[in-house]
Amino acid sequence: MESEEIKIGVYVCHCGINIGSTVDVEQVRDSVSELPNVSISRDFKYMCSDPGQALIRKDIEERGLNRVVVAACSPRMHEPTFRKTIQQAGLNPYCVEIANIREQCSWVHEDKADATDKAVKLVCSAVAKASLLEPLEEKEVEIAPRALVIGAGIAGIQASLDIADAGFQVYLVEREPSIGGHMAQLDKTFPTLDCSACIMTPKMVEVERHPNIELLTYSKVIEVGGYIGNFNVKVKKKPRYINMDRCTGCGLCAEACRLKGRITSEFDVGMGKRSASYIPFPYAVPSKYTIDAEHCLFLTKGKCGKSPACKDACTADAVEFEQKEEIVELDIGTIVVATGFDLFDATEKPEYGYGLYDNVLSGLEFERLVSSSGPTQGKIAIGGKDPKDVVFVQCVGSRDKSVGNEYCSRVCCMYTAKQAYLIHEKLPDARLTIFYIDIRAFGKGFEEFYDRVREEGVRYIRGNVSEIIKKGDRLLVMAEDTLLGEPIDVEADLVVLATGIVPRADVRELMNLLKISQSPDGFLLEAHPKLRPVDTASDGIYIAGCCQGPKDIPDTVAQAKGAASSAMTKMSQGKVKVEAIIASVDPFICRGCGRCVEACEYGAPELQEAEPGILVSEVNDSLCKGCGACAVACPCRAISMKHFKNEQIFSQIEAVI
Amino acid sequence: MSLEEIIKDTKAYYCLGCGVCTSSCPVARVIPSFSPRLLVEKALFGFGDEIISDKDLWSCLICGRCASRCPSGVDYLNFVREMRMEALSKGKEGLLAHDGILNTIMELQSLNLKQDRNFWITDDLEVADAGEYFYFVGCLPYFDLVFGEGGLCDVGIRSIERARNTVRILNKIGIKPVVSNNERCCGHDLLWNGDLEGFKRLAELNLKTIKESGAKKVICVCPEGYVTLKRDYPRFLGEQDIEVIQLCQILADELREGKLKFLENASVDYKKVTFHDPCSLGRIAEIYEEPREIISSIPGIELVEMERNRVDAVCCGTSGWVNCSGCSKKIQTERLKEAEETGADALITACPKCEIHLNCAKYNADLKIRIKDITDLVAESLA
Amino acid sequence: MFRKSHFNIRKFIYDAFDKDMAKVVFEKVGIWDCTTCSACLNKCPKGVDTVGFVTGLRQLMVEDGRIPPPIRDALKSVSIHKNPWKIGAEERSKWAEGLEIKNISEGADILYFVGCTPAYDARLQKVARAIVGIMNKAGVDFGILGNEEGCCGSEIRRMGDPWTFEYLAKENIETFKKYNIRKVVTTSPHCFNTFKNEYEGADFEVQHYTELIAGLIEEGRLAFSREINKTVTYHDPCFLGKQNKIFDPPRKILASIPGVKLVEMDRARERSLCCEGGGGRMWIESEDSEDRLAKIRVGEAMCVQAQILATACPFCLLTLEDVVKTEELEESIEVLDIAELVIKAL
Amino acid sequence: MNKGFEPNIVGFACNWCSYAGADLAGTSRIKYPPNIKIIRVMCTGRVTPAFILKSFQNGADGVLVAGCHPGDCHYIAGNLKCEKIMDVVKRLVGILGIGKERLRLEWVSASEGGRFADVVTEFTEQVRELGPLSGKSQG
Repeated sequence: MESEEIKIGVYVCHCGINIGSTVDVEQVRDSVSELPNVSISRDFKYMCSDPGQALIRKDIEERGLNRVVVAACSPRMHEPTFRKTIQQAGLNPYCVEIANIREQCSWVHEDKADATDKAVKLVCSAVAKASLLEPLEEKEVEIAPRALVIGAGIAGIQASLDIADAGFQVYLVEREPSIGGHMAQLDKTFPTLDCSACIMTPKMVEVERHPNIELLTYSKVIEVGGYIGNFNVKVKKKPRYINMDRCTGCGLCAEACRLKGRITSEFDVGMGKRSASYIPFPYAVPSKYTIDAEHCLFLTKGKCGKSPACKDACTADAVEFEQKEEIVELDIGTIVVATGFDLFDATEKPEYGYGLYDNVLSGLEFERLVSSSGPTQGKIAIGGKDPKDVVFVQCVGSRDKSVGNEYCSRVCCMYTAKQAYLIHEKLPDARLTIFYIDIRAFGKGFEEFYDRVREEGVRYIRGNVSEIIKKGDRLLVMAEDTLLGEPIDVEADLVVLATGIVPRADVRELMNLLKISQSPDGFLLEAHPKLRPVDTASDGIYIAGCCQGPKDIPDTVAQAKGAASSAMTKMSQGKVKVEAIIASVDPFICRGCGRCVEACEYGAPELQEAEPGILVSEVNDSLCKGCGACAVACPCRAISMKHFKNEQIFSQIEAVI
Repeated sequence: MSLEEIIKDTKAYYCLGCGVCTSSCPVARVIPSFSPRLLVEKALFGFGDEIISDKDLWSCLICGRCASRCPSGVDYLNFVREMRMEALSKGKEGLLAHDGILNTIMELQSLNLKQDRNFWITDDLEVADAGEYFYFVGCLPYFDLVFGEGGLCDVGIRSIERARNTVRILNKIGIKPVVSNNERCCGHDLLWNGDLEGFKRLAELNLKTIKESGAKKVICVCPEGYVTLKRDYPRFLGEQDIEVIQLCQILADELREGKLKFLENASVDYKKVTFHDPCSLGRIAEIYEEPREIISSIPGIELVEMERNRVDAVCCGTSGWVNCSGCSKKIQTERLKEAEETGADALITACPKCEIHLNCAKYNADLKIRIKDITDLVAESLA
Repeated sequence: MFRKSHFNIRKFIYDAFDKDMAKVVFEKVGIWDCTTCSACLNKCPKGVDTVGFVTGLRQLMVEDGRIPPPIRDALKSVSIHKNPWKIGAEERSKWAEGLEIKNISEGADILYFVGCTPAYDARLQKVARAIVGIMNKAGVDFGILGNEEGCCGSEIRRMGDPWTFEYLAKENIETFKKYNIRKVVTTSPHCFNTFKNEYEGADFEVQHYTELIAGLIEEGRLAFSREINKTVTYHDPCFLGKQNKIFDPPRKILASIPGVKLVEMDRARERSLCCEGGGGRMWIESEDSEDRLAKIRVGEAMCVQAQILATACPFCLLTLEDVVKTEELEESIEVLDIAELVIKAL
Repeated sequence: MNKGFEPNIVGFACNWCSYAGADLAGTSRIKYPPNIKIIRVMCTGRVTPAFILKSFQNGADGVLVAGCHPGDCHYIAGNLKCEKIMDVVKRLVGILGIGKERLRLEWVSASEGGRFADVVTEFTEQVRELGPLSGKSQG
């Protein structure tokens, strides 16, 4: 290997005029042709095109090139392309180096001489590195045919069903007592006005009955170790204090509970009340009760009358106060994250008076109010009276830098239109006003639905509401009608805020658990915004639904199916290639001091006893992610970070200056 | 330099092939393929290219154990140095520990940069810009950032305290030394790693700085700095009108004259200690007894000897920040165990590098013995 | 249902996008109506610096010499007398006559920065004296600059004259440095805001007097001896509340006065309504003839049955009290500064 | 005096955030001075002190290390490890006489193309102001 003569081919791309107009490509080509080890340097209109790639392959075959430098766009763009190109010509895919002369040169500089000069240096640097590049080996590991799905909203449910139908075992973990998520809380869905519960219940029941799905409700993933194919997962099951096998879901316990009607229902977002022993909603799955340890008198005070009323009432003897929390350990091949979203807290916009006035509701509160399964059985009444004037405020907590959410929540325009429609159906005389900034009716059937709502007489006023104040028993909503350019005040009996979608409050905890990242908006980050929308930076972990960003139900389901299919693809392959750019230890040089072990976040290096009393570090290839922290920590340079070795980078430094 | 010249220059042709060198060599004990004898014999047979391509050329510790025992007087150290010069000129170098940062620090000092190396001087220390004595601080400020607490490779030492203690001791005996911001690395490691030109650049800058301060006497604490200034500066840059002294020599003189007084029961922490002879201080400079006199005269301390001491002492395992490896650690671990076997509760050394290397070997290892520098020990015990 | 002014900041901004700038500015009615209260700025979802836009437009007008006479006079007065009230600088410390107040040159922990309006306006001089009285009672070591005190420049800046503002800021910083002043307490939220947020290179601590007094009460250095058995509501000045999020200290003070029943208006805290006294509006009247905001505000206070409408800003005090007088509401409601209430109860 | 002086700046950018941020500056066509040449590493945690010192030794007038914002590191905490190391390296270049101001650590996310350009522009100007690393010619 060491004696192999290095022959480098340099290929400078014009990228049409993208590079060529700012960088003198011919000059770059000529300036590097005499560099050591360079045997040919060429330029071409589009290196990434088929003829461009063919040119490289031809040179490799005819001229015996063994290293290739492509000066073109960012390696983040086409490095995989050119790796494949040279692999097709028989070279190791890691023997190519990219000089980024587009994104980091031609596109950011104006002076042609300066840009050309810089491009030459960047190519020199790539040539220097290419001379020292080494072929790398891609190893394979087996993948356990079991998937973990975190979160059982519509995304998690759909992903679980798809994976289970394909014949793989699924563990579906949900932290609430029932599956269903936010979709279960909705009344009707836009734009078709399907009843949310009606279309969801069959799927929920299917999850419960599916032989390949093990449902872990009232549970939380607390530890994730390992790597794709071999994740070691720990799930904490909270005690329900109800025996799941015995409970018949009859509800006698809840009826008997001494706190009946005194605890705020989470499912009804404060619009309704429940007992300490409860089932979140009538069609919950599993249809089993849970005793809320935070409120239950017996569990908090140790005493509930003479004896706990629920226990006395239960005819199935299902109440078990002695239950303890349980830890379940799972060996998992792939993970789908579908943890959903939180609703924007409208008290962050004090000008709207949310939390101050009872008749200012969040979008989700209104859903529960209007739902026939909700606390009022769908009757919309404010202070016992039918509201005459209802105002909807759009973009509450979305597209708003003042609360730190720059993004559009994507569902509020349409859910507001739907909610206005639902009021119109129930109270045809009510005057309905919607304040909006822009209407985003981009989905299938959305624009048609928006028109339908306007046909029904709902008034759309363009302008964001600046404040809501009290006027007697009513509210005064103030805004500017920006189409007229005049201030406008509208009186209302009920204001519904189109509260947006925000990342889960505990998203950081999840990120640390799974070692995945978030985008600037706070949602989980996909591996590529366009081409890898369900993958994460961690192999074998996929994301679906609103945890990745706001989206409506059809998009959520589609993404869940995408995530499921990615997980299934990996599991049906049975094996996966692991990262080739990893650290390796020279056991002869290693002093066994353990500094690499301390530096690694993934537990990849481990000290092994090579001979009695002599410790030597060894890197587990499957665990190593290739960050290189261990190489920095190593005092005696026993660890090399493949593809980013010291001498490779030193040579780049020398070439670049 | 041709191979013939090297052979001539180092009297390698006298080699008898007896093998005393190899069997004396601490490296050869842990790297069986490494043999001083074979290196010299390869040269005699004209296999110069093979020598300079051999990465083990950089494993030699320049400890001088082989040379001190060679019956033919082969100048083995300079043989290695000159072979390394040849290797370097062919673009070959050893495996630099710490990613080469220490070597780069040395090389950067030959640039015309305005250092800020005197940050350690506190108000209680009396130093001067000009005067009779020049205290050559050496690498201590840099070592502190690399190996000190929170440093890049923390081995739990405070090198800079050494510099402060040295000034404290000198102040105590009435010396207000010159400490200069323009002092450079002495060049020892560059010289012995084969970079003669780099060494000369540093040496010239140092001589200029010393002369500008008007000093006639240079006090070194680091044994490598001492031998470099005393022996190598005149050798490569001609005779200099300065006297180079190692701190132990001054202290031993003061002791003999009764001018240095220790506290009654000065040492509480250390009862029984052993002294590790740094190669440069011992075999090279032949200062064996002064440190022992000093340690023995501290009330409350008993000095015991390791099996291998004075001229037979074993190197701390790494030299010139090159080719540090598991083998170096074996040498270090063996030396520390040898010290532990004496029953001593601390190993005393007199070289900042020995201190670093031996402490490094203790990192995450089951070795109890403490490592203490003689200067610190003296400063803490002074009346 | 249209509100009083033709002033429409959004339209101004939109117009500025594609029309000749000078034409936009000078043909617009209402540019001097903005009170720079920042209600729009705080809510703007895209973080547009609306207030900066308005003051910028005003600056263009000042540069062009098209300044309404009252504004011109106020700006001129500042350069001559170091106050916008056209009264000589030598009369600045008249309010303090008969009070024993240290000059800061004698050295003190705190500089009490009185401000132009409290120094010259007869009604507000009472507030300044009340604050002095409170500090004396609590044994606060403070001093004043006397006639050496000059305008803080806050209003000047908002009237479109950043040049004089910068000059005043530099001069004040130098004066503070001269007397080695570490902490400044102001009467006005406007002075407070500009010292705190707009003085570049300032290295002194600034407090509004309500923060100081709330602190003194908390430390137990002020003992109330008299009850004020009144229903009191508090009007948040924009420059103290909205702009600097100081909502609680004034309320804490009021709540600690014996007998006081503190009630909140619907629009409280961030939701407070501007009194229309900021942004140079003390010197120029709106051309529109609808109800003043101050009138609406007094009405809101009466809605919650308040007998006293308390505030903590010289401008708010003047605008609100003006309404009470012109509408002849003196029998029903009284406008007082918090400092006046405190001194009454001591 | 330094008129016409064009500083040499070496940049180390992590693949996931800052290198991507630099790419975004390109895709957004945001201009910045050409003095910086970026060397890609997978993580700033890979930037060993020797990379910095070697850069200066080879004639760099400034070195910029750019990584993910705290909490966003693709490798969990590589950026924080780098920050700890850079604190020491800054002191090191300080006592060597290179000057702390010539070494800069910045957090730039993949979405901060504009920020990347701003940081580079500002740093380039700062280094230009500082002038050439003295003694470079003697090196």
